[in-house]
Amino acid sequence: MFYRENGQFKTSYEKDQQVFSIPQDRWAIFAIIAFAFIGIPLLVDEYLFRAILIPFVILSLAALGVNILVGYCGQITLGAGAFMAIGAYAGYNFLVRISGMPTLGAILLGGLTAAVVGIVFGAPSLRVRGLYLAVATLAAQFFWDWAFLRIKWFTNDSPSGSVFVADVSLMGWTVNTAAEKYLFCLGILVVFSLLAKNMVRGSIGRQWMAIRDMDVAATVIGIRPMYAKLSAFAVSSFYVGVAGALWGFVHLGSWEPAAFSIDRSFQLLFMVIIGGMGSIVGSFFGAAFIVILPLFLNQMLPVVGGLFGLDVSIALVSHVEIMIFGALIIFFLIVEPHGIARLWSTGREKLRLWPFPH
Amino acid sequence: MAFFLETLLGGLMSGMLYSLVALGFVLIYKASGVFNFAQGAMVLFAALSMARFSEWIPQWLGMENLFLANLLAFVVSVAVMFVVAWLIERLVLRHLVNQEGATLLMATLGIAYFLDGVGQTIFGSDIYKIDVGMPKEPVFLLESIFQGGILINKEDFIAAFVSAMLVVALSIFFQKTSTGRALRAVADDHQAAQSIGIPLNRIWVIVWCVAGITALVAGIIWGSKLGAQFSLSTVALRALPVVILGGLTSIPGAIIGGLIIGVGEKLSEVFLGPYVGGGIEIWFAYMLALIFLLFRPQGLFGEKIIDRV
Amino acid sequence: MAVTHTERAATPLDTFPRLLLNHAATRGDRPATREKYLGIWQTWNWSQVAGEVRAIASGLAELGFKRGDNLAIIGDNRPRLYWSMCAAQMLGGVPVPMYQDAVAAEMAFVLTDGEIRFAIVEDQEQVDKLLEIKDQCPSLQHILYDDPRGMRHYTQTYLQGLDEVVAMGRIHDKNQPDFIPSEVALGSAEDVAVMLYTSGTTGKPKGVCLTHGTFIAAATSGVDFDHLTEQEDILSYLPMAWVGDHLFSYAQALVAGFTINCPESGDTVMTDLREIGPTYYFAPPRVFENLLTTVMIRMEDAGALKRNMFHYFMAVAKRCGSDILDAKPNVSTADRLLYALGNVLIYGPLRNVLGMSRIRVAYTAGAAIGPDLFRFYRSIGVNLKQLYGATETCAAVCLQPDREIKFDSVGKPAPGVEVKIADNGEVLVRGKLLLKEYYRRPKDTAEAIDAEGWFHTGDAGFFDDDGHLKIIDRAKDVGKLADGAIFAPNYIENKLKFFQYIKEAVCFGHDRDMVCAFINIDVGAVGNWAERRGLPYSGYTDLAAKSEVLELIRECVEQVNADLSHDVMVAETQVHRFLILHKELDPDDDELTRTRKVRRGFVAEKYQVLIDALYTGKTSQFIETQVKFEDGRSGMVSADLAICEVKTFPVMKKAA
Amino acid sequence: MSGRKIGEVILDLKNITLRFGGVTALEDISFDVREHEVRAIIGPNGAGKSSMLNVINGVYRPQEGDIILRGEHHANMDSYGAAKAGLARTFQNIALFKGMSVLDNIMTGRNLKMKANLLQQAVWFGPAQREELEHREKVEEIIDFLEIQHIRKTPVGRLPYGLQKRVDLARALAMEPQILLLDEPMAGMNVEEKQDMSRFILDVNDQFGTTVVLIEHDMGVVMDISDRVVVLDYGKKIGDGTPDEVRANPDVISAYLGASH
Repeated sequence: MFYRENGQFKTSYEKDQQVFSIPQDRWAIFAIIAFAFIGIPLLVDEYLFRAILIPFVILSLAALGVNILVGYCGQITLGAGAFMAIGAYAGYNFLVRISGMPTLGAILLGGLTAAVVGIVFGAPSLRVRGLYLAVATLAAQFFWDWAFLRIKWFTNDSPSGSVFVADVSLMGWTVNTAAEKYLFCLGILVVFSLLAKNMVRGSIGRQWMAIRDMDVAATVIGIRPMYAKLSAFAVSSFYVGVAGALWGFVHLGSWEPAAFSIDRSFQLLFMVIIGGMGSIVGSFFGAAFIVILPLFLNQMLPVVGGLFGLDVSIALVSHVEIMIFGALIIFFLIVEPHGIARLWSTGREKLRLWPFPH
Repeated sequence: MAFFLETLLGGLMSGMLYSLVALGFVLIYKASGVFNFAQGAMVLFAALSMARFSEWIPQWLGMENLFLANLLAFVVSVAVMFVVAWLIERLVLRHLVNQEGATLLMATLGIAYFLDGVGQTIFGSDIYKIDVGMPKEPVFLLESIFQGGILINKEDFIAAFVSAMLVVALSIFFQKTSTGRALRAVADDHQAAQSIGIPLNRIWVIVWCVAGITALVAGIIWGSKLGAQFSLSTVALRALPVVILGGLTSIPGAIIGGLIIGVGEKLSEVFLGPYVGGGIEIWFAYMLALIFLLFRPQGLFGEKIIDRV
Repeated sequence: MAVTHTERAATPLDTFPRLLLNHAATRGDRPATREKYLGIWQTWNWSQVAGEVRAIASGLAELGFKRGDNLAIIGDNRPRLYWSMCAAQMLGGVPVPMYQDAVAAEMAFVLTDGEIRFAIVEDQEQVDKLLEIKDQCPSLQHILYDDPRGMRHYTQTYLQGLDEVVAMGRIHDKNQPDFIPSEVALGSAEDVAVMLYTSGTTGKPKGVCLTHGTFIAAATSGVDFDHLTEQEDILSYLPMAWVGDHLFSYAQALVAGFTINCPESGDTVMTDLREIGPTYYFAPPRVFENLLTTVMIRMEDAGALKRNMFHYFMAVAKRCGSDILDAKPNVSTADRLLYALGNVLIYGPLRNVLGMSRIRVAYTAGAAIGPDLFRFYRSIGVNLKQLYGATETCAAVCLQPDREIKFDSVGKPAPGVEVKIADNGEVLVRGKLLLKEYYRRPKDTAEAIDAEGWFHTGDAGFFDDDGHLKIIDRAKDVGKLADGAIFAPNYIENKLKFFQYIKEAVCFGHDRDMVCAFINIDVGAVGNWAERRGLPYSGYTDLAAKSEVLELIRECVEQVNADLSHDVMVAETQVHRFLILHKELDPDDDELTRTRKVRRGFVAEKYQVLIDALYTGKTSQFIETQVKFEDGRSGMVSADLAICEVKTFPVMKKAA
Repeated sequence: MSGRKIGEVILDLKNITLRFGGVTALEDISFDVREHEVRAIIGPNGAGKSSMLNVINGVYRPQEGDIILRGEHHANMDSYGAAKAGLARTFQNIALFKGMSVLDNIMTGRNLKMKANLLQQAVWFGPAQREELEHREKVEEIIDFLEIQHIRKTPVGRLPYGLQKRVDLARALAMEPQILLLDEPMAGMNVEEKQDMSRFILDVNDQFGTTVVLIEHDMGVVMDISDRVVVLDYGKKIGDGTPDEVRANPDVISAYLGASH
């Protein structure tokens, strides 16, 4: 309805292939980003930052990583949590063992480590798919859960087994307040999203999707499954690893392996399914949804229960919560396999065609 | 030596239980190509319902007889599992026919979450004991051979025995009964089975019911050992490597795999654990599975996976 | 360039080549031509175009094309075909654009009649047609093709790719840089600029010779009239052989220096229209009609809320839209607010999806347009206007001035044009924009232009009180019923045709006691209507035979009757009986002209039986007809046509 | 096809035997393909035509036999290698990438020719973009060639069957192959679509000099467009030669009468 596309014709392929080729979309996005950077810090209070925004931003990044693997390359993973852990612990070790290592450097190196490990655990994908692969990734999950719990070296022999990062700083800017942490993570998210978008719209992205949609045909036209799959594992793990490092360094500050348990892996997978497989913005939707739903239920259920005169325990809330997650997963897989993102894009198409229905 | 045998036997015991759960996986996978991640959740669900009903029924009926109570509770739980099976087929599988494995896997993941949620909402989330009157006292074997003999738990013994029975029963069910043959037909080729008039949907319900019963049995046994509690649902994760090892499509595979993993876990834990800091059962099983994936994806007994153009 | 420019500045800009070179010099880097090719809008600015044209011209010269030669141009709207026209003019030759969908036989006539030596055609398809008739056209010596696809194995020596010719030309131009300028200098305003063959509603086509002076004058008056600038964008998608396209996409573009845009292919015109969003738009009523039909069909599928919203705001627009567009004061504030809201919710988006957001001026001509159709576009804020003219008058006799729009008039005479009505009601025109002559037809020329220089348009019409010209019909078609009441078939037919379900209508009644009609249903609209009622149908013939459809059409005709009964002048000519034809009237069967006007006489003969049936009160009539298919094969369609009585209404005297 | 000169043998298949477990799909089959020719493989259902194609471009590996491509032995080449060696193919049951647009589908065909590494692509600006644009233009030429401009940006899933086949061909062409393998390019098409498709195939063969090996059921089409025909029946070769020779061959006739065609 708000689109006026007449006269927006493309005279070159550059213009035709830019990320948001419709000006209206471009402006909208810039507006949103501007608001996220300037507006939100002015409006939002400490609690919202810690409870919603920072988790949302970091998990979005992780979900984005998982989406590259699951949504774009069609390789399932149940071990994303482990790769977050690897990012976090590797980053931690780089930080404490190499003097003068800048935080950001440590975070990225953490990501790189995760990428390397990702390639190793992705290797089975060359021979097997579907749930077999799921097993391989689960193996990663359990192994690393154990490793970070039992192998003291990783935790720099800290007696409690939990590690902590004193302060995050970026070129002299110390990231202290919640708002600063938020901005720090947001900055990284924006950059990484852009990089991801570039990859998925480029030849590597097409290779991933080709493998996902029809791997035989893909090889026949000269795509190397090994390169496509492993690169997907590497990139994905890198993103997840960086997210993990942020989760540890910025969000938690001090953490134990439990922070990256298998539940985290499932959670990330759910974000992708609900948000939309094979869609970058979908990852954000998914993350937002799964971060907000519990808080929402915590607020709502007691009230609702109150209406019917029964008191709702915290336990019950958490049970209902996982119930709803389960139901939603099934719902989306059956009704809209492309998740919220697809609903979004269909809505957008309708607006472009308005007042016509199709 | 005695100690070794002891661990070995212990391994075999718990292995039996893995086999039981693995069996649930295999049944469903054979019949519907679904890898049922929710098997563990079903175990939990079954155990909870067993535990709670055996507790509630006496209250409602005001009766004392423990055996009767258990029996009723068992019947009710069976009924419950059937309902669950039917609902799953109705509300989920039916709408996901011919989807690829990954999707179905994720769907069952959803089911697992849902069941966990519902189960604990209905039956509560504490630890409940299941008392089917299993003797707890230890037994000593082969005292004549080894000094002090080998200590094993009678309960484990019975458990193993029961599971073994169930396995046998199922195998017979598959080989002999017409339903069983139908199931195998479906497993071999959906379309073909359909074309010769085998009603897929009903078959699936049946399979899920059977899986439900195996879950119930497993639930009771584990429940009476550790009590019915949330941790039961993780048993699925522990039985997963078993099927990879044994081969997704093979019942014997499930059993052998179960035993291997069971033993492997125990032995590795006892003899390897100390050097690496212990707690290695889980990932040990998985690493084993991983190795298989790389060199023999179809597992010990599974059929080779070939795809055509 | 700059040098030649200074010396040219002296010479007047009275031929198209001079205009082109002048643009190249004055606004060299403004876009002149765009074509959607390989997925993007390839753009050539004026100096590039000038270069291309020079090259083509030089190349043609190499091949021996000389002053006075005629150059046939056959194909869809392709930049190089437009450029070729100008190239021919540079050398003092005459481009003769021809209808690309014409069958070989029709082409043979024009090629011989126009003594064509050179032909520049779009592609293999056209080449094959020409080869088919080559020996019938002795004059034809060179065939040049724009698109080399599939031409590799054509060995004929007289076949050449335009590319080679251009390459040749560039060399030629490098060697003799002042050849082209000198040729251009030789040109004069009196030279014939273009020869357009009238689609000829009567008899065989005639070549209408129009001079540079004439066409430039016509174009200029239009440009001044609507204040067109070099900023305009126009989509060139109408047949190049049609005077309308030549005026807007060629003459006016060269006069005003604006940009023409060629669509990617036939299938993509709508998308390309939406992308370009022309500021200046020209289409025959048929196009607007089809657009509206699709709008209506698609809105029928919309959800209830959206549909109601649409209809509500369309009502608002109908009430005040066009008045607001004409900046009339008599609109209530409430309406203005409603309209503004509607503009956000409906009109704006609608213009956007139709590709009309940027339109400043849109014209329609070629046939009378249904008032309601006309009103629709104006009411959603598209400044649609009518113009009146003929090939012989460069299509620019009368134009509707902004703010003085009347739905049933074609506007006022253009600057420098005299118009008067003959006693028999025929419209006569005099002025600069008249044709020079019919090619090699002095007799016809004499008939058309009388001693005082009046051109006889062959249309019947009259001026209303504010000096707006109203066209009722072709003069020769205007007849009288047996009882002497005046009978203007087109007038009635247009009323019928405005219903989305009716695609074509032919009325009879001259010297008869009542009016009867043939109807062609619109398969798109009626088909959709049928589907929503679960009526199965196999194709046009089947659909047309359905009794439900007959009923649907009867209602439409009845409404027209009611409408007619309001107007004393035509009240007598209400439609009493009609039938739905078993096949669509089709240019390939000579029932329509290439511009899709009904060949009334031809149709009357062809379907004599049906007419008799209508007037002898039969209730049904069997008929079998031969039809040509696209691929040239032909077959028979037959059907038993039901004939339907329609209610008529008593004449209403207006309370004057 | 007058002007097209047929060259030397470019692809030579020697005694190919292919088995699946116990089943013998192809038995001791030999035939050659000359440069620039249109070579048809025909035969009743289950004659092993598709298997033959799959052997040629390395999807299946024959147990016995040798594949000689431009003088090099490719007995056990994989499909990636085949692609590198200049073989492209289309599939009987269309194997397009459902989740992608027509444009992207065809772009995948350029994959082998795209060199930018992962990092350059992530950054986009610079080599990656330049490459994209170059290849986009090539792809657009193919789109223009196959007259599918109007569906450029539609997701392939939404396309009617006939157009999907065309996109499949487009994707293969994007590889600029020397040898084009077409697996029943006209299966399930109506008359017009078949005419279009044959025209395109001939144009490809003609404009780019591409050697074409095609499997087709429609005898009429095969006889029209192919230079030489090899006939398979139950995994054995029962005929080989020009359309006319094959048409005359008694075994072929019986095979076809046998398999109701």
